[in-house]
Amino acid sequence: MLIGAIVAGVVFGLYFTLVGLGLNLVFGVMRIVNLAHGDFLMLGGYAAWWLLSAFGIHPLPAAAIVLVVFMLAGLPLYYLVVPRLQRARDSEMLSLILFFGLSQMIEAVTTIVVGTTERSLPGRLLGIGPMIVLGARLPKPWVFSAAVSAVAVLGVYLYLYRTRLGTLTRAVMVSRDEALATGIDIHRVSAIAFGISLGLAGIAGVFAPFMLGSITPNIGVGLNITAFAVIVVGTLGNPLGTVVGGIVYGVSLMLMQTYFSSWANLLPNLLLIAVLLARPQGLYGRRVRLA
Amino acid sequence: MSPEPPLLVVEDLVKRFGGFRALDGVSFHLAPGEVLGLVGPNGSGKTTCINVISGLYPPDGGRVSYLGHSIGGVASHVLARRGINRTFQSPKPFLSLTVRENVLVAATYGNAGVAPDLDALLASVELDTLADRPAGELNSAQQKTLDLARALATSPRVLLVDELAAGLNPAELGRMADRLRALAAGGMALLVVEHLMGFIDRVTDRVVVMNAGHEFFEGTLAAAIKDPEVIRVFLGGAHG
Amino acid sequence: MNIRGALAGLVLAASTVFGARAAPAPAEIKVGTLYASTGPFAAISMPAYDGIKLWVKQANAAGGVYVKPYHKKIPLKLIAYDDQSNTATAATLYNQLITQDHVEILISDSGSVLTSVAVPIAREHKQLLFDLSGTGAPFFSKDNPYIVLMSLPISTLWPKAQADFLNDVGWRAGVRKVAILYATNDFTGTHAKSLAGYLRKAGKETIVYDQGVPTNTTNYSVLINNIAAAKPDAVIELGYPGNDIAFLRALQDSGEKFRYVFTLFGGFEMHAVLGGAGASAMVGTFTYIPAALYPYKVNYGPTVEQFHAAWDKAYPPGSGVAWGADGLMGYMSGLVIERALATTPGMSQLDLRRAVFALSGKLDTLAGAFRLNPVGAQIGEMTPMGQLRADGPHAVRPVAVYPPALAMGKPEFGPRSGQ
Amino acid sequence: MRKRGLLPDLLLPALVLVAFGAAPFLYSNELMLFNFVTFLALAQGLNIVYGFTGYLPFGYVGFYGAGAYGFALAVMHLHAPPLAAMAAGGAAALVLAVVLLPLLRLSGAYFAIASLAAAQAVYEVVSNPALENVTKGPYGVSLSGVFAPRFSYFVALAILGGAFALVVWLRNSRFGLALQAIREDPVSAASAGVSVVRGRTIAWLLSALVAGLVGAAFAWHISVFYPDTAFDLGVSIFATVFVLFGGATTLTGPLLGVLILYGVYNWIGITVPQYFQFIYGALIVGLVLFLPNGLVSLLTARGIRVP
Repeated sequence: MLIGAIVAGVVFGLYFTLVGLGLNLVFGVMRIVNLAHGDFLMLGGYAAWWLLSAFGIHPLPAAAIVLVVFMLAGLPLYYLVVPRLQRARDSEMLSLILFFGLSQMIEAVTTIVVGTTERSLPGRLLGIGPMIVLGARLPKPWVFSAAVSAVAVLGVYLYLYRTRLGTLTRAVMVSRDEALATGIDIHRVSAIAFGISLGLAGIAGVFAPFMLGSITPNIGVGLNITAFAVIVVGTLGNPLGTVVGGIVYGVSLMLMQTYFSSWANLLPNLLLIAVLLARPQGLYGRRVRLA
Repeated sequence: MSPEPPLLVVEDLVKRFGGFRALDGVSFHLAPGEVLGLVGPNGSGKTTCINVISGLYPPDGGRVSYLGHSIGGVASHVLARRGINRTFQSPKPFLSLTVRENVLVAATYGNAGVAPDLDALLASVELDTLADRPAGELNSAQQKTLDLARALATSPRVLLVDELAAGLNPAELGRMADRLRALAAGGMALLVVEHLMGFIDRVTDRVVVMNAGHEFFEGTLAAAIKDPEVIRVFLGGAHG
Repeated sequence: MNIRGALAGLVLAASTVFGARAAPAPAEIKVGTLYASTGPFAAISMPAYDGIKLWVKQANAAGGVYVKPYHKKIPLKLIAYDDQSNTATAATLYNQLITQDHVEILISDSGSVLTSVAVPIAREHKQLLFDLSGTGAPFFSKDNPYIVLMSLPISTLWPKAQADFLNDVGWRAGVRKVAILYATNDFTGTHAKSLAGYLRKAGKETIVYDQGVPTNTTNYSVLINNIAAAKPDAVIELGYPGNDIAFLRALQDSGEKFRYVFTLFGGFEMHAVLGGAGASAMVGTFTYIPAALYPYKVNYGPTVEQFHAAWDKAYPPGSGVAWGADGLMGYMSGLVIERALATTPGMSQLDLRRAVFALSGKLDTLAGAFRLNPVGAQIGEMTPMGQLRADGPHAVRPVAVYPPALAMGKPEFGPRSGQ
Repeated sequence: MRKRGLLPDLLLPALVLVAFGAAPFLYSNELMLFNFVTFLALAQGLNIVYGFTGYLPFGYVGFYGAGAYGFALAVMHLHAPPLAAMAAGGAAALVLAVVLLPLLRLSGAYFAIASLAAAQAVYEVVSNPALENVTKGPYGVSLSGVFAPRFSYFVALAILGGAFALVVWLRNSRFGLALQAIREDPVSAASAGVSVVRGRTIAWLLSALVAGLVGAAFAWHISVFYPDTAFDLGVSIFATVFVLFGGATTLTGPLLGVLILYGVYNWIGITVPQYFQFIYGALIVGLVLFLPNGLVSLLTARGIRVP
């Protein structure tokens, strides 16, 4: 049972890395907290459901479609709200409130359009039955989702460290002011990062029905807390630290569910508070952010 | 020089940020009625020194004593009541409060004894006409003056002044220098960090020159500018 | 005739005369209810609300319902608010229905949670609460006459059918160890507890796993691993449709096999669960079967075929309104209320209560036998045990298997593990 | 010149208290009136911590829930009379606030989210089936023995009076000024002699106390409730939006927020909640972008003092 829980935790953690990755990218580049991240994820899930039920599109190509569409949608959204936000005195706090409002709007519109029935995708699309990994029996869709998550993380790594835009993005993450001074088009870099973030949320959403069991329009808020816990445990502003956060979260969640199942939901909350207070720079970083 | 025993004594003060030693064994002393200039290139630790003395950061080594008691690590608001106060390099007024309210807070909370007359205080720094305006509407020079007024409202015996002169026009500079001298004449001890050497020359009795976190010269400014080491540091340093 | 009888007759006559004068027949009978368009209870609330709407629509198409005190047919007016599965909102809205809309008939939202807040409010305002499906035992007490449970047996009684089945047929088939996994809400929590109580009382099967999880649980994979570690023969999962869907999917994905798997809504909201979990995850599982899913002889209201036709006409397949037990219960509660209005001695809330109680033991509707105990709890409408069989590759059909009197087929248990 | 504002500062709350004192005799949906009183008090309670220290606890509902359960536990286990149980509710919120004091070390956004996580954590504990013998776990509590809607309504009104009094005091006292100084700049507030930790702690505890007492009154008034009602994130959201909409640090702002937004909510929101949720969200977005200091800033920006 112990090995099973740990292996399942790593697999689950990889998926939650994907859930938190986009949120962290936006925080790193723009210093804003996108509280609507979970709602974009939810939209990704509904997009996959719609693509399957209306056109019979398999979740895998659906993920590619969602990635592109969400990335493109992110660009205008960025220019609409973010530059204006960043001129404000306390942009971190204001962004939190603004994106919370956006989250409410998205949830409302989704409810109006698709209703509140739980939607899920047939698990057989990603393979039926268990897969044996290191002696642990895991649902095939989990392994599949974790693999896609790993690919996405790798993609973000390659973007940040192997492309020119990625280098500029990292420069903005280190110091926005200095990047501005050296003539980097901050808004272009940020808008693209914002688009990528939404795209990542979208892919995570496509696999949400498999990992979470089902989706409803109101899963956004809970996912936001979890995603925030993951990136705080990893390192705020360091997208690759998210991997650490995701796996720590996944493994501890699975251990809790195995041995203290009724207390499992307490976990992300306690983890978040504990890490914020004890090691505010995250388990994998060195940024300080105390008052 | 002042015949009285020193109010403030700084010995071998150390402050580290991660691996960087911002203060690396600074020592100096300050007597009542004395104005001490703290000069040195950017990054030499002047502001950090003020931050540690005023209680913003606890020291990592060495000793700060005030009236014979160690005050290293004592919180800012306690020091303010005991008579140590400061201004900030970039002014930090309470933007949404009025000028008078800014000073009122300090007079109420930063005084161990009787608070000074606020109207007179504001008049003395030429902020009386702006008393009911929100601090956010003041220009940068006025905000710096407000910083000073707020510090004075706590009736300090030691005043740490961090680059008050920058941005003032020549007439304002002159008045500010006179003001600081008048404070010293009243028995207050002042530590002045400043880049403008003319201003330093006008207000200070002696200077301490810092580089890389510790002091290496102490004496009058006139002597300092003849010191080969000082010349080397300033010409070779980042300040230029 | 003695004096008391004479007095009673006088009072009755007076109340009829003056009552009629004081209150001429209203233009409409106001029926107030709540529904949850969102949240955890939407899955059971919306179909029930659709059922009530269907009843009101049909009644009004026939010129209204006959109301005895006025000797005429009066149209119904349905006033419904959305409580979004939130009990605080629901409390305010129940108050609104009673104090501002002055509804004659107050029907609670589906489920025990959204009913619970209505109980003290209805009692405070002396308004009879037609409790749709809030089966929580604490609602019913001798000192509160203002509640009557319309459908579903009270949750302390309901699980007896399953316990009997396991003790009888299950025991003979070799079921020895039972696991119970339930969602911790009034409905399934109480259900799980009394089921465990019945099993312990019988003293045959042992309960090797008994665990509650939050109702919003969507991920059952680890829980199923934990259950498998306890090596039970029978696994009983009690939750709302969302829980059942997630459980059945996770069970299929895990590859674990148990001899007996039970879900409550697999039968009660068969179509909704089918849409979420798929037929292959459901085939062979056990469930309760509502009367509408097996040939049940009714003496009041439509037959299965008639009801199905009416439902499909009002909510054509594909309209997103799933047909299941909750819709039926909403509709049938309406029919019982209609009959009560047709027989009530007066229009006071306690008169209505008397009228409903007078129907106890007399009605056999598609929801089952309508029987009330003295405090207003439903003790009829028992549901038989059923098993889901494949009906083509993408559908399942329920087969009643217990009690023998209602059985249409033999239960099929899974193979013994390790054999 | 501060004193000039005292009269309107006293008049406005008095007017509101009189109006809501008379309302139950004129309008029979008392629970709706109670909800208004609840949100008026919660909005002022949130105003204490947000308006005067700049800390916005998303998990403000945690204190409300702690108060509700403090009340319920005192009634269920100690058979306390309702007014004593009210005190227990307030005490429960205070204890939680003390436990969460370390959160005040965090800066704005982290504080907001950490407080939310804390409220969720308390909810998970209270609603845990393992604690069914203590809290009744997820099955909710029923306190029909102390059900007294009219009396508890006026108790809630008294709490609202207390919340108003606290805000009036903060707006017209040097301590309130010191808190605002902390909000503007903690470092220079400390050099002005203000104890930042002490100031924030007092504001935090007062704010928690208000929410705790309101939660206890809610438990008493409604008498049947579940952990997900007592810890409903919607309570935090509503209170936050009301304060932001009207404008913090004033008495008028949160008041306007509740009367307008909650009024509209009860008027149209209950029939079409999704549209209302959408409008709420849009309002938040619009306010942050165009009017970050709320409705009253239309006046205060022109130098007009608003009570």
